[in-house]
Amino acid sequence: MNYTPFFLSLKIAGIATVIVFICGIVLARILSRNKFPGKRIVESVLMLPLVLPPTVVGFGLLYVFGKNGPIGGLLLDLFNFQVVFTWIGAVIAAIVVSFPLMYQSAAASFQNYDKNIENAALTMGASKWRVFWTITFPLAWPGLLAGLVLTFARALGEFGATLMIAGYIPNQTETIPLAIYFAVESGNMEVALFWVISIVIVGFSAILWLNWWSGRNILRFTSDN
Amino acid sequence: MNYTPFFLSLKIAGIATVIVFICGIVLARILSRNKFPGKRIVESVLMLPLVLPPTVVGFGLLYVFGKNGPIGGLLLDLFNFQVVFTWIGAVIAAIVVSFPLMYQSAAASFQNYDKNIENAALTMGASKWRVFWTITFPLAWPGLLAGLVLTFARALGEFGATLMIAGYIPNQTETIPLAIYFAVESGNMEVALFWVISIVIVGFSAILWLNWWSGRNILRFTSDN
Amino acid sequence: SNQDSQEPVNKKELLISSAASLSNVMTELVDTFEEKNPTITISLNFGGSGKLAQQIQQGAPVDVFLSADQKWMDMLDENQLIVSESRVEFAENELVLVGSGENDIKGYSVQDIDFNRFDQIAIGNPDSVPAGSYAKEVLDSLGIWENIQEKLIYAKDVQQVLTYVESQNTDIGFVYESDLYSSGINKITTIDQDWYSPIVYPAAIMATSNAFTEAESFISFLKTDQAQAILQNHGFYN
Amino acid sequence: MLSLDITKQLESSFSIDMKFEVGEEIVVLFGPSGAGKTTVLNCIAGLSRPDDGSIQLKEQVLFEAKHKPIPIHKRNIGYLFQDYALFPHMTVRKNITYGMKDESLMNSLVKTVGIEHILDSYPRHISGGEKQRVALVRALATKPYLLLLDEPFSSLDDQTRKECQDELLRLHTIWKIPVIVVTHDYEEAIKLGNRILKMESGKIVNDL
Amino acid sequence: MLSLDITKQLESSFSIDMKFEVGEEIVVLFGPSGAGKTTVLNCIAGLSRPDDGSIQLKEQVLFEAKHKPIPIHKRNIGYLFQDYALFPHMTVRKNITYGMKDESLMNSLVKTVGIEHILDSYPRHISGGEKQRVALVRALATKPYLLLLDEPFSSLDDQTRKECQDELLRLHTIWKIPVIVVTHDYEEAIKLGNRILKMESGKIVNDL
Ligand SMILES: Nc1ncnc2c1ncn2[C@@H]1O[C@H](COP(=O)(O)OP(=O)(O)OP(=O)(O)O)[C@@H](O)[C@H]1O
Ligand SMILES: Nc1ncnc2c1ncn2[C@@H]1O[C@H](COP(=O)(O)OP(=O)(O)OP(=O)(O)O)[C@@H](O)[C@H]1O
Ligand code: MOO
Ligand SMILES: [Mg+2]
Ligand SMILES: [Mg+2]
Repeated sequence: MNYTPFFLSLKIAGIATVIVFICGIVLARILSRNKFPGKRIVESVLMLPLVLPPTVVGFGLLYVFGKNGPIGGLLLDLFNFQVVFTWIGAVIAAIVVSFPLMYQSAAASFQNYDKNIENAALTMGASKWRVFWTITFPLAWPGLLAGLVLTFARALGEFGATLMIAGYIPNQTETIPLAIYFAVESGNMEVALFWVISIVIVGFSAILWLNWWSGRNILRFTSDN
Repeated sequence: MNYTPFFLSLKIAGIATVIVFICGIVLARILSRNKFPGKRIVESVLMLPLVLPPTVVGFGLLYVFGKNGPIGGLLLDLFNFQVVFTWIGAVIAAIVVSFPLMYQSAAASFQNYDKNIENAALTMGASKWRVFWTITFPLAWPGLLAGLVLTFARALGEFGATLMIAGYIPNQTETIPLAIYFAVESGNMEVALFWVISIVIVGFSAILWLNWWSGRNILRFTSDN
Repeated sequence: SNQDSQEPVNKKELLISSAASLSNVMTELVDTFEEKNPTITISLNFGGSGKLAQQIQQGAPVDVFLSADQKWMDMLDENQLIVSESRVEFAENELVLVGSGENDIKGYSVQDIDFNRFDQIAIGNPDSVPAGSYAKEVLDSLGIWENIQEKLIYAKDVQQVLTYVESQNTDIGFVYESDLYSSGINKITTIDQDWYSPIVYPAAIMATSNAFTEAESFISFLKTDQAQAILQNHGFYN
Repeated sequence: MLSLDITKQLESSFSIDMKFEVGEEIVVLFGPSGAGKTTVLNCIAGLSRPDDGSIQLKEQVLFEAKHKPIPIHKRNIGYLFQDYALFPHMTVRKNITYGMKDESLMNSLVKTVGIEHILDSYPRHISGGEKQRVALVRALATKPYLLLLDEPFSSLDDQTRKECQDELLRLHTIWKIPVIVVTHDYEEAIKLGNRILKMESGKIVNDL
Repeated sequence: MLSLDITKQLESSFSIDMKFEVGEEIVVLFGPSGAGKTTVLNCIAGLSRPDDGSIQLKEQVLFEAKHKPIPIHKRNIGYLFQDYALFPHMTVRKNITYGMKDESLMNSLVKTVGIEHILDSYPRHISGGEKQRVALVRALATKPYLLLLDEPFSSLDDQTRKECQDELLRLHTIWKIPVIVVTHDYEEAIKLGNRILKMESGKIVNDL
């Protein structure tokens, strides 16, 4: 048995989650602060990857990041770097499909708290940056955690778009979902089951750990009892 | 051009969203109120359909709801009703894959508000039911709305599990994502584009309407300004 | 320090996109080929033939494409993405009818089977799955295509047909002979080749490949007796 | 009539141990910050659970050790919370009418305490003293069997405070229900209270 | 020294129109509920924006019409909010040390106002008067150039209140900074205030 998919999946989902978590929060924060016409439209565009079947998203990514695509062409010209068929492509796929989950959760969690508490921190001389990290962020945490969990789970389970842009190349772009697909495809049900159980264990452990860590470090200050 | 996928998708996503919205809220509420050992494990199990590739979820559903499956067999014996290869199967697929999104959002939004406000309503003679609808629900709304949007978008875009349990039967189980997939697969790019644009319009309109409706009817009471 | 490496210095990489239905046999073919050509390392990319063709169209750095069907190879050919002269047909397959559970029609000829007795029949989507279009040909030739429309369940690939039949959600399904080698499924009958056009697997070198010689040697390897024997072992006959 | 005899251990060293009765009178709970006044009111309203003892209102046993207590919403108690606990998503008007049983009360109450001009504002947009008066009207509007007022006039200026006090006294003569008022203002205690219970560290030290 | 001259239209009919100076003294803002006292403090702290006029602290112009105001966190103002605005996710100790510039202040302050025993509690688990004292210590701990206290002692019993008042007076003689105190208690106004500004409907009606 080759364990590459295990580490590859963790790496790809991990990197994608970190990027989505940060960008999702930043974007939600910016959009929640500024009101401009068409804001709702921008927000709806961000939901697009959730509405389309992942294969179609992958197809779109292939066009954008492919050799002749606007971004793919640029990357090739500038850095001689090709995204298609690399694990970077898988990271991009995971980012795109899980972004809406983080964005929605973050936007909701920044909406519902007492702004006066932030003001109190400001009067005490805390910079906006410090206020965000010490007040806004912990008070929004339950929603952010929900987004984090959804993002990681979605990134880990991503299959359709990944297959399209990263291809299924054993040892190079073979994440667990692709390994499951391939095992089923070649009639190898034991291997498929092995990988299904693996991904469930990875997902569970990560989510349990996130919940536990958050309960220990953050939630006990904000929620009742 | 046959417009069945349009109405079928709306029907399936709509029904699934309503069911998931209600069940997700009820379950999140119950679990948020009761602390028991293994609660975190139950919560993690609920995330399962998000971690697994939809095709695998569909595979599981096929075995559970199939003609010889534990539930499918029972339904067939008792009511002579077959789930597999019907639009009901598509509804089940949509429910299962979008449930985690609603559950996480709802659980987070029930965590973060002042419990004393509920107490005040209780002292004023309001029943638990009334307190929930008039206090808890509107105060948790931003998070619930996020869950609602995610659920609808995910249900609308569901493809892998649907294809597995509902099969692809033109006019009967052909949702928009299925139509897109097969159009792309058979190289029929104009048809694919038509359906991509359709699903985007449906998704956008629904999300915009939800946001607008909520801003008008609920959010303006709870958020600043 | 030892400057001399054990490995040949100029190890060439070859990326082959192969139809998913060839996955089992390809692993074995590649092993054999690499043994015989130690200077070449092969990476395999699997997927539906259509997906693979679209990846190539978008500039995926593929050297060799093995398709399950002529249609996509033709499309690449028209777009001048393959080296036309390198195109060969290296394998053939047969269509079979599989069923769930015990069947009293085992071994029947396809024209003797009464398809009306089945509730549901799984076939690949004829528009996108090669196995499905061959199945459609058969049912068309039998003159029953129109009559059994409401019994048909379209699948996105052969694997899904197998899943439906194995889980007994459909009574029968149309798949390839080679698919039986990787599943314990119950074959009813092999369908006589007269009922559908030949199922052939084309291979070609990509126009953008910069490992042309290595690609060429792989394609000629496919036609060797050794490779053909392996293909036959997996149900592809030639 | 309310009769109460409870003990409750507080996390912070001392424990509450109170026994008193309130007839159709106004009783003032008077004592230093942190003495346990709010906790006692919470026990009566059902928001806190005593460790032992019993609480009885009219014929109804609200709480008795080892029995299932009467649920909060069936106790028919008007409670002005120390931190108001107004519903942030409802206008002042909706806050008041939420638990209102007698529509006719509303107009006169609102006028007397001087909050007519903010009936359509949200709690976030009114001043501290206005919030306190809304909370007062909201507690009164339920026409309760028992009234609990936790520092009801602390944010009011003398004039407004006097008007509110007089209104409370007026309603009390009409309703004849037990009322418990927590205050730190001795003058107020004397003016309002038929009796003053002085408490310290959870115990009654003086029943005036 | 603080000098202020602002106008601000309130949604509710009247408008604020104030002009006064505060030297190194304690000025009491005294007036009925809803007169605009909190709004004035908010303008000084930068949480509300006047429509016109200017606010100046020492040499620094905090606000001037048509100019970008100094951001809140650079104003160096200690502000006790009427509703405390404690950080719910931090212990009392962390609330106090959050903006603290002088560590040595903490211990003596905490002891004087009597909140040592709750330093490790969360705001949700302390009494109303305790919250108020935490908010007071938190505002003082920043060692500000200007102190704004919005009804700082309204929830305290006489004894505790006296101790807190005395501590404020003591610190003021050491720090010599402008202090504005809002209160409804006339005795308190007289005890604390070097000057009392009586305001009504947004205007100063009497400068005692
Ligand atoms: N939820 C809680 N959990 C733990 N301890 C609490 C809680 N609420 C209050 N306490 C503590 O119990 C004691 C009594 O609190 P209580 O609120 O009853 O006082 P109080 O008499 O109302 O004071 P104040 O006049 O300041 O409002 C205080 O020492 C307080 O710190
Ligand atoms: N955020 C707001 N938006 C609109 N109006 C407000 C807002 N805050 C206060 N007001 C109104 O402005 C007026 C002055 O309010 P302010 O809070 O300054 O009064 P105050 O003097 O502090 O009263 P109190 O003693 O009751 O706290 C009141 O009529 C109030 O209803
Ligand atoms: O081998 Mo295929 O391209 O899945 O029919
Ligand atoms: Mg209290
Ligand atoms: Mg005020």
